Amino acid sequence: MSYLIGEGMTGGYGGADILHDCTIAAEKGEIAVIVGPNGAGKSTAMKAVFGMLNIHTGRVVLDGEDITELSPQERVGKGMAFVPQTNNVFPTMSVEENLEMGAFLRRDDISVTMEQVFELFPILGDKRRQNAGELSGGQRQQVAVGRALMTQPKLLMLDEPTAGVSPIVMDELFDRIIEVARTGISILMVEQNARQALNIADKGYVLVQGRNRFTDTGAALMANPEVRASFLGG
Amino acid sequence: MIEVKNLSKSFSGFLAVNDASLKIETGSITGLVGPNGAGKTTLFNVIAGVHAPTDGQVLLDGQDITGLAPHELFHRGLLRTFQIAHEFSSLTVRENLMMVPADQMGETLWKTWTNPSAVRAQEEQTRAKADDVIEFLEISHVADELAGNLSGGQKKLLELGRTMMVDAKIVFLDEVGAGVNRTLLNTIGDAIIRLNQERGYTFCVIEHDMDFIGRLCDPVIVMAEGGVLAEGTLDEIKANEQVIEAYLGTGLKNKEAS
Amino acid sequence: MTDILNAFILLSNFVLIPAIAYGSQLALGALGITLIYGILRFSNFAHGDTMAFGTMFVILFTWWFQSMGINLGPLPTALLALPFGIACCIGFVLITDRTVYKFYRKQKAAPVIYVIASVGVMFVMNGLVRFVIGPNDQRFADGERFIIKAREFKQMTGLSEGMSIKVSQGLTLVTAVLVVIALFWFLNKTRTGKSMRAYSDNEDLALLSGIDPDKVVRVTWILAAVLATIAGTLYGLDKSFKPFTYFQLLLPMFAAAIVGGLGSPVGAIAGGFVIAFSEIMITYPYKKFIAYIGPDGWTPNGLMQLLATDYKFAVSFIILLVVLLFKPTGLFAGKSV
Amino acid sequence: MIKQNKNIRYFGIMALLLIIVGVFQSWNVSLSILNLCLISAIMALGVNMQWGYAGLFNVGIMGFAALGGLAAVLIAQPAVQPAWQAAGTGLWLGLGIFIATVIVATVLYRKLPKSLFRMALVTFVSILGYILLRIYFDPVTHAIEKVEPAKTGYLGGLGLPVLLAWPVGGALAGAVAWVIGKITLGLRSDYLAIATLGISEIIVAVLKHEDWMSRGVKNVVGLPRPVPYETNLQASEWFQTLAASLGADVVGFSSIFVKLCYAGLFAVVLILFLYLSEKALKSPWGRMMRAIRDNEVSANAMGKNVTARHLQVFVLGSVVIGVAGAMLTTLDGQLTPSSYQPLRFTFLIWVMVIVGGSGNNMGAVLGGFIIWFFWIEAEPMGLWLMNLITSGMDTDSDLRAHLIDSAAHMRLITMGMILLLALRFRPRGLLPER
Amino acid sequence: DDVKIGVFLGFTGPIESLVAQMAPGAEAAIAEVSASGKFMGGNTVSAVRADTTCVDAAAATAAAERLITSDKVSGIVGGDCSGVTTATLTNVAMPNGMVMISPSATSPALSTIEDNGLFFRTAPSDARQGVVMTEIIMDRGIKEVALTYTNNDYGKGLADAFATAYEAAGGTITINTSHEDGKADYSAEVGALAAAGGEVLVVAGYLDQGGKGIIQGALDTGAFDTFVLPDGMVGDALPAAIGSDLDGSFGQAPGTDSPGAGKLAEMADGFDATSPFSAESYDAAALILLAMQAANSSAPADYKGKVFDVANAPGEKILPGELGKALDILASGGEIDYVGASNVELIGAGESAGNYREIEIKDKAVSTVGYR
Ligand SMILES: Nc1ncnc2c1ncn2[C@@H]1O[C@H](COP(=O)(O)OP(=O)(O)OP(=O)(O)O)[C@@H](O)[C@H]1O
Ligand SMILES: Nc1ncnc2c1ncn2[C@@H]1O[C@H](COP(=O)(O)OP(=O)(O)OP(=O)(O)O)[C@@H](O)[C@H]1O
Ligand SMILES: CC(C)C[C@H](N)C(=O)O
Ligand SMILES: [Mg+2]
Ligand SMILES: [Mg+2]
Repeated sequence: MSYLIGEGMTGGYGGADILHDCTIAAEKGEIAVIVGPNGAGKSTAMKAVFGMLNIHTGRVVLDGEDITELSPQERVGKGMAFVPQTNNVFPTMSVEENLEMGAFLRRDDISVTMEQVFELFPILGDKRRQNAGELSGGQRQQVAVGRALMTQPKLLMLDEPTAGVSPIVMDELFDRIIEVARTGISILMVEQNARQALNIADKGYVLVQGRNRFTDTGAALMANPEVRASFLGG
Repeated sequence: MIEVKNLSKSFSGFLAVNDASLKIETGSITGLVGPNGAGKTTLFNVIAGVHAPTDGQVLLDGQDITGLAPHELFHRGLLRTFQIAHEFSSLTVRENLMMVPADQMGETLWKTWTNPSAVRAQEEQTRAKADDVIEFLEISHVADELAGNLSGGQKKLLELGRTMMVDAKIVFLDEVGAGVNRTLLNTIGDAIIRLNQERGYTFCVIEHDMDFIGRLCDPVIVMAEGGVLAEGTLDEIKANEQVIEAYLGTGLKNKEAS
Repeated sequence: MTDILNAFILLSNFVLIPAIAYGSQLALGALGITLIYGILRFSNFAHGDTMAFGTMFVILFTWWFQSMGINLGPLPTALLALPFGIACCIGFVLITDRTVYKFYRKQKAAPVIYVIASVGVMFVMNGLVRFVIGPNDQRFADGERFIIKAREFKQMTGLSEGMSIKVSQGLTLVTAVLVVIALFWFLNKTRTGKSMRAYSDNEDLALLSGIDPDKVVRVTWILAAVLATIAGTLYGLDKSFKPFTYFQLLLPMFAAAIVGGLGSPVGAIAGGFVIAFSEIMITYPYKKFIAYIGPDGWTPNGLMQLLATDYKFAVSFIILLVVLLFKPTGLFAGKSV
Repeated sequence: MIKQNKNIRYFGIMALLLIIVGVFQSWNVSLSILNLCLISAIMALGVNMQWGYAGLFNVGIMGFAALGGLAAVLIAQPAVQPAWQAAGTGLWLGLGIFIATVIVATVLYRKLPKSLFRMALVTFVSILGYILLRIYFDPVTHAIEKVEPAKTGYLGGLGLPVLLAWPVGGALAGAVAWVIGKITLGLRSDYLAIATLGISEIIVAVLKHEDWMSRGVKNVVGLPRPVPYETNLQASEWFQTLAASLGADVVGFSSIFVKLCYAGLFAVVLILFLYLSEKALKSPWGRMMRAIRDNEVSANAMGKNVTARHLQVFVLGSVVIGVAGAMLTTLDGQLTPSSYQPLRFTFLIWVMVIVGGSGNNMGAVLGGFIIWFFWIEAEPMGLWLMNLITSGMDTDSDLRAHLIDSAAHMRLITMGMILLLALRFRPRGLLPER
Repeated sequence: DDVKIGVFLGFTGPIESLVAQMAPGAEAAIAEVSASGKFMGGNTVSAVRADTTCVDAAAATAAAERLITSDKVSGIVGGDCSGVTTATLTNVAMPNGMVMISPSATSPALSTIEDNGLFFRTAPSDARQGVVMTEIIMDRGIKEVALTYTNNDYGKGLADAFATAYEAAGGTITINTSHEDGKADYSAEVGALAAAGGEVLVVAGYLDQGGKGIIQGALDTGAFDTFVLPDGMVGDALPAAIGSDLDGSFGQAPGTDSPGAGKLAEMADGFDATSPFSAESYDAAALILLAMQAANSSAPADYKGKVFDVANAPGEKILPGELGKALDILASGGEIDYVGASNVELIGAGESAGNYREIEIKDKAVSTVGYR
């Protein structure tokens, strides 16, 4: 039984269904990666798992507990953290405050974690007093990921964390993700930098039009010529 | 040809672009790379007239276009896309494209009142054009969806699509690739090359995906801390120690271990 | 020398003191508006009537206390009634939020919808207040009226110009300052405060950070109610309570909030004073003043008035325009939705 | 198609309401409501252009309506010869000074480079002009206002047919809007709102205090009409015969007849504006406007001159409001500056637009009808409600007395309730944009 | 059957609180007549309220329409403020040939307005009040005054009238400036008035509106300590609100030594008959009804001509509370001279002759010191 599993999820944004019997799982301490064409429903699937849109069939189970009915902030309480693809910072709050908000539910001392984040993304350290809205695209992305890390979650969900970040930071980020996973935290992420992502992935999902098309280990998917051709850019 | 001379832009003291000088040759596809916060987007914004420069000037084919308003630059054939997608969220995807072409008859009120037939005729052409673009970007199934409801990547495609609605002299693409499916990105790459070769568009492309840059761009300009760090072919750049140190890095450390 | 003193006293009595008092009254009102705008992101047109509503309860309680002979000696009994009034106001405001605004939050409606909804609330409160306490003027001030009276001042100093300071004026200024400090500290330093700003910045992300939106909204309204009642009561003590006037207050209060920059507490205070001072200083005839400081025995024959009081608020709006033209989002760079 | 049905349904209901009033209260009432509904609809249309199309938060409606009203006086009232004599050449001198100042200031502004010096110079020139104006013009105004203050005390107008005042009113409002727009359209959302609100207050203040122009708060009454006078109708026998043939009593029918004439005129104007704005909205122009409303930055990057377009639509909307204002004053037959109150002329119109459905012309019109209807009918409804509530109580209970006395305030409550309910069940307006 | 009388006053809006005392006045008269059972052979009379809002001509017109055409009233008491009164008169009353008797519209302009003999007022024109006020001030040997007026047709009209009269009489007006009612703050106005100076301050406003605000401010800052109070400002509410500081201020309001006023005050239950225009409201209603009785018809066309007859001599004098008696006399073809609470004496185009009660504030109450 996986640590997190969204099982047979079907639903959408009120209009036509976007997801069709879509299943996504993440094991404890492992990295699961979702890839697929634009508009396939990857972000939707993530939102569904996080309870940000209602699925009329299927269920979400976290650590054996059915959380399908919980509200997003209750799920945060359960140790889930999520970095959305867009609008993922508080624009008129300083970088530091953004990170503090990430740790909103924590009562312990957060300074240590914050230092770690600044270590991972040095630029943020320099700009800790600046409003996130005044950051560059890539810097925002770093703030967003940093915010999620601050929650010290059991499950970390990232929607295209590396979109717009420079190669060097991307490598740093993937490294860090691996480390995080090693500490026993499950990672579920959507990536368009699919090859790098699948490289480090224990498990990969290929979504097409809201359906699971392929599901396999990262390596296997990398090996699969069809997947390469039609989703990883050859 | 775009020529940027000693351009500087400071935000309340902080120099986002710092005395940057560079040329974008007509007919070229110039790559612009650099670490996050290097000043690439700011440079674009200054060239495109969103921000007034603190110092320096921008020349388009020898004419000084510094501080011209974006719409004026548009009419001079200078187009740009936004890093953070700026779609018209309450217009449909098709409308988003159809609104782009300049001097549409229907945009002058008295013509819509006095000469509706002509307006309608022109609308038909515009619509046809828009549909081609939609076709090309593989988003036909959402052509009548409100742009606000598009997926992250679809919005990026729309950004690109708008530049394809008119005959542009030079197009600035700010990370069209980010969040776009790699396979589709290749097709986009082909499109850019085609536009460049067949229609003679000049491109300036910000991108963090080196493969993409590699396929398209020559030369490649590297920015760092607001200034130009290096310039040359991709291979030259890749060999450049400073660039590796500041931008490219040396690949994953943990991966081998795992 | 005495002339200079006289001139100064004259000015303080007719310009400085009134302007400061009126300024802080506007500021207190503007704080409430700016808070709602800052957190819930809409212009609350019902704020003036919320003030009237809260004050109404304060008055009722005051009367009750007075009837029971309870009072605060030199200070107005109203201060004693204030907490009760606030409580009632909070209650009502929370109910309106439940019944009116909550729905639109779910809908993620456009700000203007809230604005118009608040106009609806304004109508209703407007009616309710008149319904309960009537449209008439109500007096509820008691205790000492003056800290120093003009006549006494003259006798005391032997100057030919008098200066008077009212208890209510003193109270208003003090409260205004205290409140803004408290609010500023709350929003920028406390967890709840920060979570409120986060909520106003990016609602969905606030959810993802485990911030409870309902709590944020609740706290916001409570603060707004508290501010409104305090502002309304102090104003009523200084001038008098009349529902219609409280509606009229809306305009200058908004002006204040906007000059200062919507969403910025400090801005609200600054705005309040800008409006008040511009109104009073520009329309004040400096005839007497010049007579004092000018050569002895000489008095200008004109009134030396920059602009007739007929256009006094026109003045404050022109000032407002000028400010906005140079700082499009107000003195303290406010929000805009 | 569905939308069509919806329109028809709603306007059907509206017509029904008016008919009900006609039957149960009287046709006179229902017609006078209808007339104001028509005017309100036009105003709402104007606001809808600014907000619905372009997202301009104009809260200065009152001012533009007032300008329209002013036009009615300046065009239609007979000139007051003695006042003109009293004014003499001073009037022209004043005008001259004013124009000169404006020209000089603008020229300086245009020619000089942007600098503090320019600011200072322009301000200086304006102030100088103002002072000169005060010096040379104040005596003139006093002279004018001394002429039979109780009766005239102002210059009067051109004595032209009042219908002419409608387009002129529009033009006047448009011209002022152009100036205002030039100054304020840089501002965003609520900042623009307060700016326009302030300016409208200033306009009204001028109307209240410049007695020489339009008698200020002493009001101008008995404006000439575009339609016959009841009393004349009652006298003329073609009308008596007509009334007889319809079996209506002459007096009652005369006022109905007059109202019908007005209704006709107003309807024509409304339909004209409606047609034009529908065409505009459905054209590429409308699309461009919506794009601008959505995202100014990228509209600008896509080659649309945002500021120019904003100015254009701001002026157009104001013209429409101005015309409506002139129509309203014509209907009232008098200009009463103190009646220009934000609540009635700004908030109420906004309520109309939003409840009707902003962005949708039909919606705005519908909103104009419904809201005005209830604005008037809320009062009797309130009373009726009160009587209903209190009917149970014994006649001399204080509570009952209090409630009955407070009935008038029910108007506000009822109005508020209607508004809230409408928004609750049709958050995007009765006829949403799409 | 039941005759309806419209009570057409500003129940909401800037003078709503004055109206709160005026409407009951009118309704008292109506009730009295109805109760007497002697009206046009036992007809009952009932009042129908409608709201002028005092300022919104459009709303007022609509309300008047409703009164006449749907409630089918036979006469209208109102309107209150000169502005809306003029509007409704020209737009509604005249076309429909309806009689309006206003208790409080005092703008001089109304004296000359064309009305087909349908409009009367139990309040005098402010043209007269200006003169009276001048006399009162001059008699106290005051040669220099500051003047502020509420910025509407009433205030402006009165101010004009007074200024002319006073300056003609050799007085000086140091400053003549307006104030808007119901505004948040009057410091600016007070400052200006103070700076201009003058022995007393003439406040042509409303006692619970800007007028009061100004006086309060002027006293607090010690700018003035004596005030001249015309009709809109006279009422015990004012000294009650301001306190003993107001003692010594003086002014005038429509009224006479006729016992009528006092009588109404005694009769009045649930309202304050000394509040401005509440007596006039009583009389306005009474006049309409008595005229009807005299014409023995409730059709405006019939009784509009009778208003003068019942209002003026010859005939037996009628005070408040004696309406029953008056009805009897009229029924039996006799003549009456309605005096009422405000000593009604119609002149000119049908407005009160303008008898004024000179008042002075003594120990926190309005006390009469003479009549003019
Ligand atoms: N409005 C602003 N106020 C203050 N600083 C700003 C503002 N906009 C950008 N900056 C700063 O300017 C620097 C350059 O930003 P810019 O967006 O140009 O970077 P970039 O090269 O586009 O980076 P990326 O690759 O992440 O998009 C950043 O450090 C950013 O923090
Ligand atoms: N808020 C919304 N309302 C309605 N439809 C939506 C909404 N958001 C997304 N969609 C639709 O759902 C489909 C899937 O969107 P989603 O964002 O999940 O795609 P994605 O896989 O994340 O694509 P990308 O890689 O570009 O982010 C798209 O066709 C999009 O049009
Ligand atoms: C109620 C009254 C004070 C009204 C005033 N007399 C007027 O004519 O407007
Ligand atoms: Mg996505
Ligand atoms: Mg960038």
